[in-house]
Formats: sequence, C-alpha cells, structure tokens
Amino acid sequence: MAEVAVENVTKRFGTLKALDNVTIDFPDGGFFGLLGPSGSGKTTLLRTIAGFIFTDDGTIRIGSKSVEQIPVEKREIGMMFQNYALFPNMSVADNVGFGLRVRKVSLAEERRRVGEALELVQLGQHSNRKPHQLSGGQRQRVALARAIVTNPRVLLLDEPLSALDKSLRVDMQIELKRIQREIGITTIFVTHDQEEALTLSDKIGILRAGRMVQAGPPREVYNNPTDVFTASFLGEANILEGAVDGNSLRLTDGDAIPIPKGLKTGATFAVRPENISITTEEPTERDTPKIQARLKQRVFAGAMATCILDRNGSTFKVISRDRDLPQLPEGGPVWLSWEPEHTITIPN
Amino acid sequence: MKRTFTLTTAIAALFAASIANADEIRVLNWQGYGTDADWATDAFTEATGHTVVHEYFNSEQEMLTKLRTNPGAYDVVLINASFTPQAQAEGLITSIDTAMIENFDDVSANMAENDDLNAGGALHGVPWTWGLTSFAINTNTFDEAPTSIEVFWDPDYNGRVSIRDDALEAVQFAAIATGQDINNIEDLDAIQVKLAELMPQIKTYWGSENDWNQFMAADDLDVATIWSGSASRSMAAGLPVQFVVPEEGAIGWLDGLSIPTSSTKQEAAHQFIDWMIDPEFYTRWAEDGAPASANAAAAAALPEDAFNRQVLGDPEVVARVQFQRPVSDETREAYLTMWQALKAAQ
Amino acid sequence: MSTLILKRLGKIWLALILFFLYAPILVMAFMSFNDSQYYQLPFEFSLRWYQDLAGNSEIIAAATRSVLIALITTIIATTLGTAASVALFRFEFKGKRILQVLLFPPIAIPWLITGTAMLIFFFGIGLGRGTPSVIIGHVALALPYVIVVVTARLATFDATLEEAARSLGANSWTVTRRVTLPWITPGIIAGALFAFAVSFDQFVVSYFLSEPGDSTLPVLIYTAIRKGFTPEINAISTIIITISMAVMLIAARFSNFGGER
Amino acid sequence: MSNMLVKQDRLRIFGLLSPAYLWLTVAIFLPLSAMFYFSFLSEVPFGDAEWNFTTDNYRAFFETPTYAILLWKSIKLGLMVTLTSVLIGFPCAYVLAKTIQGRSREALFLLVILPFWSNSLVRIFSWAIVLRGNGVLDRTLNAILPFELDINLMFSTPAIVIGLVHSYLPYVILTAYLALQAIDDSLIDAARSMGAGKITILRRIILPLSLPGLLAGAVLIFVPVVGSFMEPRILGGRVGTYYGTVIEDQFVAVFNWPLGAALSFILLAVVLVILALASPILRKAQT
Repeated sequence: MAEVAVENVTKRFGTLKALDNVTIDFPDGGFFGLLGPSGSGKTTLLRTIAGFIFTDDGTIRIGSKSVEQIPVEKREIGMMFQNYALFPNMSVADNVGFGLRVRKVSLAEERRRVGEALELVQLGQHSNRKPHQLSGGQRQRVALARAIVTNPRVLLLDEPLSALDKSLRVDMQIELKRIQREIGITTIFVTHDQEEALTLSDKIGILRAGRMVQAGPPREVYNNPTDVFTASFLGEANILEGAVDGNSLRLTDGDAIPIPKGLKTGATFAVRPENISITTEEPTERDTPKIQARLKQRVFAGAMATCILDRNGSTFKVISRDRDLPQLPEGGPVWLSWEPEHTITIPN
Repeated sequence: MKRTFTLTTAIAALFAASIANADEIRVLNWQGYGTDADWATDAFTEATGHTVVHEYFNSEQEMLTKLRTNPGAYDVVLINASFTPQAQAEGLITSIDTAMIENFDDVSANMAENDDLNAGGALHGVPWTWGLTSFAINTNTFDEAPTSIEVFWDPDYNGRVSIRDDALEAVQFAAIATGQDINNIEDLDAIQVKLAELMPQIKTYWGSENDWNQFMAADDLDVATIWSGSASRSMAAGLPVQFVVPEEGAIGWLDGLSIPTSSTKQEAAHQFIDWMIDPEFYTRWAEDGAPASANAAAAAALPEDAFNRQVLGDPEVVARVQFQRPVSDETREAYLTMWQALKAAQ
Repeated sequence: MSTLILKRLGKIWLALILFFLYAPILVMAFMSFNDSQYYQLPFEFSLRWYQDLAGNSEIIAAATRSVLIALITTIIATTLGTAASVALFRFEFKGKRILQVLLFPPIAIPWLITGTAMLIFFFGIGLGRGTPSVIIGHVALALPYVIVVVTARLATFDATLEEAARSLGANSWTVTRRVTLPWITPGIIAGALFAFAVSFDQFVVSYFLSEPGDSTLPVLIYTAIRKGFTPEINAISTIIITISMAVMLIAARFSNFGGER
Repeated sequence: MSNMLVKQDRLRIFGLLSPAYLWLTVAIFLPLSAMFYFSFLSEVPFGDAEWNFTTDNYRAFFETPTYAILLWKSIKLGLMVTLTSVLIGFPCAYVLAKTIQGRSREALFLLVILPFWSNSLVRIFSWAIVLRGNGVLDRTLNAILPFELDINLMFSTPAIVIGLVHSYLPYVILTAYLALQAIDDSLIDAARSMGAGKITILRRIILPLSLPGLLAGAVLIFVPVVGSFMEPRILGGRVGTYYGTVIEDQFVAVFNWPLGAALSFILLAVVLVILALASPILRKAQT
C-alpha cells in the first residue's frame, strides 16, 4: 500500500500534449476517480502511473520511490483492463495465479493465495473454468482477483465497470468498494461516468485537454467547481451570467439576484437543478435569489421529476421530488428560487 | 600416444594414395547417360583404383555455368560438339593428350578430325557418342512408317503430335522440313510460317525423355520428335514406337568428353575417357539402349540386329544427316524470341 | 436452411476438399504398387519398386538428407521468423512497412532466379557449395512464409493481454512465453509445417548449392526426369508421406496446438 | 499500446528482427541485388566476356509484345487460381475452425498441410495420370456412371488451374483458419441475438475479422503463381506457355541472365504494384 503522487507530469504524442503539467496526489488507502470526457488524458494518466507510458517531464512517486524510469512490470501495481484481458488459454486459477508464478511464489502458496483472492471476489467454485465459460460479471471478478492477488502497492482500474449492464454495474460498484475497503489498497480508476466517480471516490480528479482542471473530495468539487466546465461536467448546472453590482448580480435582462458578500470582480454563477424550487407565487423572503421563467416541459420519472424552463431564451433545468411540485400550467410563468448558499460562484 | 597413431595413419594413407594414385574423379554429365552406370564405374574403380562421383546438368548452358563457377570441381565433362568451341574459347577445357588414351586409335577418323572438337587447333573433346534428332511414331497407329517429315503437318494426326520445347531444335526441325541447311538458315520467315502451321497440330511439347516415354505409354501421341539414343531405350523398354529418319533428313549431333582446364586429376580423367570409349563398355551399354559410338571398333562389336547398327549404320541414312554446328548467342536468341512468340500465340 | 444441415454440408465440403488434396497423393501411392515403369494403366500389382528402392542406397541417402535439411531449416526459420513477426507486430517504428514489403521478393521472384543469384553470390563471397550453403538458402526461402503466416495469426492477438501480463509483473520474456506464444502457437505450427514443405520440396537451391554426390531427394527427382524416373520415386514418397502422417497424427493426439480456446 | 521508442525497445526490436533480416540479406537480398545489377548489363560478366551497361533488357519487355501478352496471361492465371482457392478454401477453413471440435480438428489441420510434404513434381505427374484421357478420372467416372464419358482434361487451362489450386490451396485454408479460429464465438452469438441472419453475420462479422488471414493466404498464392512455369508446362501442354516460361528459358535455354533477370524484376514490380493498388481497397473492405 502506498501513496501515489504525480507532479508536473507532461506527456506529448507528437505535437499533441496528452498530459500537460499534471499534478495530483492520491493518499494511501484511498479510492480515487479520474474523470473527464474522452480525449481528456485520463486514460493516459492512468497508463502513465502504470508505467505503460513514460513521461516526458515531471515525476511520479509510488510510496517514496520515484518510478518514472521503472517499467510497468517492476512497479508492483495491479491493473484491471476495460475488456478484462483475461488470458484465454489459461483457466481462472491460472489467470489469477499468473502474477504469483511470475514472482516465483511456491506452488502451495500460490494455491492458497489464489483461493483467497477468488473467495474475496466470490468465485471460489469456478477456478477451473476457462474465461470464455464465464459471464461478464464473473470475468470482471476474475480480473479483479488477478489484479490484487500479488498485493500490489496500488490498484489501477481502467473503466472497470463500463462493459457491464446497468443493474450489474451498481452491484459491482458496491462490491468493488467493499473489497477495496477490506484490503485497504490505494485504488485509482478511470471512468467517464460521473455518477460512478461520485459514488466510489474519496477524491476525484477532473481532466480536460490534458490538464488537471480540479481535484478534491467529490462533495467539494461538486459544490465548488472552479470553472464552468467542471460545474457542468460533474452533475448539471444552470449557469447565470451578468455583472456584479454591489451585493447583487445584475443579469443581462435587468433582473438582479443577491450574491455572497465581498465579491467585487466579475464572476459566473451556477445553481444545481436539484437545489431550485419552483413556485407559482413570487417567494417573499428578501435575500432569496429568485428569477422568473416559463415552464416548457415537465418530465415525470418515478419519484423525481425534471422541469425544463425557459428564461429569455436560456434554458434552465430543475429536478425535484414530484410530489413537492405544485400543479403547473405548461407555458405559464413560474418563479425559481434557491437558498443563497446554493449559489455557486465560479471565479473567472 | 593417440596423436602419434593418427599421424602415422595419415602418413600411411598419403603414402598409399600416392602409390596407387587412387583419385576421386568428378564427372559432369546428363543423368543416366552412360558414364554413371554402376557397372561401368565399378569396373573402372576395380581396374584403376579411382573412384567416380557424378554431377548432373539439365542443359548445356547450365553445364557451362557450372564449369565457370566451380573451377576445380570437375575432371571429366560431357560437351556436345556444337558447344566445344565456346568452352574452349572461354578456356574452360584443356586439350586432350591422345597418347594417354589407348582406344583413341579406333575412333572414326571423320569424328576424330571434327572441326568443333578440334577447336583452337587441338583436340579438346574425345568423340564419344553420336546420334540423330529425328522422330518416332506410335506403332499402334501406323501400319507403315511414314517416309516424310510432312507427317507432322498431316491433319490426320491433329492434336497427336509433339516436338521438344527447345527453340533451336524446333527451328532446325522446321529447317529440315523446308529443305534448308540447319546451320545456315537463309529463309527464317519460311520457318516461322512452317512452325505456325505446326502449332495447332501439337498436343503438348515434351521436355525430357521421361515426359516423352510417359506420353507414348499413355497413348497421348502418334508422332513426336526424339533422339535416336532415347528411341532405342524406349524400344528396348517395350514401348510401341519406331524411329524414323525421313527422306528430308535429320539433325545429327556428336558428344565429346572433355577435361576441364582446372582439373587436378588429368591422368585419371584421361583413363576414365579411355574406358568410356572402350568397346567392352559400349557393347554392355548398348544392351540398355545407347546412342551410336564414335569408336568404329565399338560400333563393329555390336550384334547385327542392334538398333545402332540397323538404323545409324546405314550409309544412306548417314548421308541424309546434317550435323549441328556451333550456334552464336545472337542466333540462339533470335530463335528463342521467335519460338516464344509462337508459343505465346497459342 | 437449418444450422444442422449447414453444418453437415460444411463437413461434406471439408471431406471433398481433403479428397481433392489427397487425390494425387493416393494416385502416387497407387502407382508405386503398379508394375508399369511408365505409369501405364490398367493397374497390375507389384512390389518391384519397393524392392528396387531397398537396394537403391542413393535414393535412400538423398531422402534422409532431405529430411535432415528440412528439419534444420524448419527449426531455424521458425525461430527467426517468429521473433521477427513478434517485433513487427509489437512495435511501431520507422521502416516497418519496408521490412514487410521486403518479404515479397523471395516469394515473387521465381526460385530459379533466386537460386542462380545465390549460386553466384555465395561463390563471390567464398562461401561456396555444401550443405551449410543449402541450409542458408532454404532458411531464407522459408522465412517469408513463416513471417507471413505467424503475422496473420498475431493480427488476431489482443495486445492488452500483454499489458495485463506486464502489469502483473511479467518481464518481456515471460510475457512472450506465457501469453503471446500460446496464442500464436497454431500460427507457429503452421509456419513450421510450411517451412518444412518449402525446404523438403526445394529443388533449385539444393541443385545449385549441394555438393556433387550429396544431392537431396528433389534434386534426384528433377535430374532423373531426363532419363525418366521410375516408380521408385513414388515408393519413397509414399513411405515418407506415410511416416509423416503417422508422426503428425500422434502429435495431434497428444498436444493442443489447434488453438483450443 | 506504448508506441514510445525508448532505448530498451530499440534494442528489443533490433534483437528480434536482425537475425531474420540479416539472414535474408545475405541469402536473398544481396544475391538478388547482384542479379539486379546484371539486369543492366549486356552480358554476364564471366571470364573475359565483354559487357557494358544498358537498359536494353528492360526495353526488350516493351519492344517484344510476347512478354506483355504472357505477363497478362500469367496475371489472369494468378487471379483465377487465387479466387478459386479462396472460394473453395474459405468454407473449408470455416468448417475446420468453427464446426469441428476437439482433437479431430488438430488432426485435420495437419492433414491439410501434409500433401505439401510430397514432391511437387511427383504431385504434378500424379495429376497428369489422373487427368489425361483414359486416365484415373476417366476410368473411375466411366466405371461409376451408366453412360459413356470421354474426359480428357490434360493439356488444357483447367488442368493447369487444378494443378495450381491443389498446390496452393493449403495456404489459404491455413491462414484463413488461423484468423477464423481467433474469432470469439460470443461475437457470432451476440450478432445472432441482435437478429442478424447468417449472410449478415458472414458479411459483417466473419469476413471482416478473418480478412487479414484471408489476404495473407491470397498473397501467398497469387505471388508465386504469377511466376510459375512447372505446372503450366507439364499440365498445360501447348497452352502452357506463361511469363515464368520465358524467364526460365532465358536462364536455361539461352545463357541470357541479364534479360531473364530484367524480366523477373519487371514481374516483381508488377506484382508489388498490384498488391499496392489492392491494399487500400482491401483495407476499406476490412472496416
């Protein structure tokens, strides 16, 4: 188990900067998600930590050791691949035992540890099967067992759940978290699924065009995105723009909403859809931010409902418990309001 | 102790070798062409102590290439007289010391004095065998042997005719059919026309004696060109064929045995050639089917009914034969270009 | 059409093709028991060619030599060819296309020309003739076939398997031996069989480069054409095919190289 | 995959490639370069032959129509043999890879290559015995069929094609087999679950995925067939004259290596151009 630190790492592919001065650290024993749209460099970063890619610049430390010059096979990592990459010619037990055999562990020891690992992923009874005889979820568990059986210092997961269907994915998320807690291994995973990242991670890092845009605990990043991209990439956000006028923000159409004190310069503001309430009457509280909009569409989704609204040509989205919503006339004017602390300030 | 022993044996072996003068000579020839018969080499080894190793070639050009690229590798080589001047001019073969060949006196004078074998003013190839390139007929088809070469163009035998896939032979064959001198063809156009007319008659070309025998055995052909020596072998093997020398004439060839300049075993080579023209060797060989011998004494030793006596011993036949002379590279290529164009048009 | 019928039709087709492939082999074997020297029909049973063969030390020596040369060629060509294929598959580098295109000349240029070229060149550099030269030539001619066949198999290989193995701590050699090689084994076997075939049937190079008296079976057969070869050739070919078939079927019985997944 | 060229990788590439390519260089590329050099000479520089540089040998190809006619004939033969082999070999490979299971598959796999281990000349002569009039095929069919048939395929283009297909079929069966065998059955199942018919599966999944193998096989057939001369001569008889024949003649019948070499290099160039032209089309077909 070890802390992983990435410092000022740059990686170029030809003229393209796949990683641009990336810095992030992953404390020991945590579960970390790397998030970003495709082409953002998240997989490159993971593979750089793994050692498949060597950096052009910067340092990577696993534990206290700097590893940029160490090839993947010496880095003592465990990795799980998107397609699992199980060796088709080996049985489940041989797949899991591969890393141990490479390390010249005795046969008895190998058998014991393979057994333990398979128990951990609840596949003890399938050890003699070949990969093609397993279901998708089972293959995933084998891949996980194989990645952890060697007691690596860090576990790297490349889109670990993307090949599974939705319900299986949720089960596996819980399972993955349980196993990670049980063995306490530093785990870094790449995903494009923000919900998955938020659910699993102790800390997330968001990448865009090779840069680490923001990193921190999920809640912090969610609540305090540092830019518009993060705000709208991680969860959904209604963006408000205007000019600061004293203690209020004057929106482009003339309305003003109160903003946190002390903010002098220009800024962008965002409100999460789930934090907005809709009323037909104007809310009476003085310092409650409120704006008027027109309801375009109401989408029912079981317990929750999503409303799409229009305000002078810009779209707003509100998510609310269905029963909390009043009867609303389609196309009619409504008031949107939220608690002052839910106004997210995005520094320019 | 051991080293002394090895050294002693080595010296002893050397000593023995120089006394008995036992060499291993290497002969370059067509496969199955007399020199490589087991009984012949065994008898030679018994008589002289020299052993014989063979290497084979599949065309004269290849034989020349082998001589050029492997100096010292061969001691005796069979060269067709029409190639002897070229080999001599390139310095590949040395002159023969006839004094070392006892049987040489019996060689027919006209062959011993052959211009080509005496290229460069000295004998460079000992006349060994000669023969004809003419044709043979399938006796199952013919009641009576045709007398004219025109049988090849006879529509009755359409698709039952074969000639060898060889530009020079094809052209010379057509030269005979058009009444020209094979060594000095004046009307090449007539030959092209004649061959173009022959093409539709042809079932296949033959490339080797083996092909020829199989085609004949399978009854694929009625008339096909063939060498006299091969015909005699095929007849001896029981194939239903008969050799014909038409009234228009036939192509004659003479094979000589030569010694490469680079040979280090000249004496043994001379001994081997001597054995090759020995009547005892020839009569035994003729039993299996052999071309005609250049050694008059050997030819005379054949039984009365032998093929080589009956057909080739007939002076009238010999008078119709045109012997092949050397052909320049340019001429050869002109013939090849023409032959390829004819074949490609099929 | 139902899948079952299709499957049955497929098997029939396979059987037909196998028959087609073996038809001349059967005829060859058949003729080795036929009395006629010129392969004449009708068939008359005779063992005379086998008797002749038993007394023909030249053919037997040539056949043995051919098998030995083919075995050596197979081992060298398969090893070198597989190594080259792995490199061509695993790495991207400048000049890779050129190296791949360079495999075509030895296949495209008739062996006659290549053989002649080898003859001249080997003499030029003083290598001369002899069994080593023959093997050098055979290996060179077999290499492109091995590389093409093994590369075709490698193209189906999932490269993340190698990465997975490396992430588990396996060094290059272990990755190759435990992951890559097992996957391409069918390709390697096929390549080896081709290499053997190329060498075993190679006439031109052997003809030009073998020492007199040290000829191989194909050389013996080709040079025999002029005089006519006897069904002894069929007899020795039949014996060789029968032995190889037995060896192969036994090998198939005890190994798994068809690439069972 | 890492496409970095670190020093270690360079060493590895060199270590893996150099033995094979060094071998090819010594035994093939350098000798062929010598031949290429010869192709620009007027005479083979042996002994005291006089020679000079010339492009006549290459010009001969364009001045003598025979060569171009025969080259075209050879290319057509190459295409015909390749196409026939692919058409009859692919189903065979498919059955071998997907229908046959277990040990018998390995045995069959070997049985396909085994005929290769016999001498090609003996094989050709065996075909001659089969195909000729009153030969094995003729007799067998007449023994089975109630009516009289006169089959004589010998000395015809079909005979050449049969002989060549027989000689080269194992290439395409094996390369296609290797590719087909690597296709995960679950892909086929998945496609079927999505309602794809057999033809669609074949066209959209199996063919594209097995194309690399199929192509390797096709190239291994097409390339040597274009230069072949032995099978056409023996089985084709009068119609068996091809481009390979004229090359062979230059080496064997007349001692004109320069022209023979020039003709060979023209053949090589044409073959490479055909492969180059075909590769983008084929690559497109693959995606």
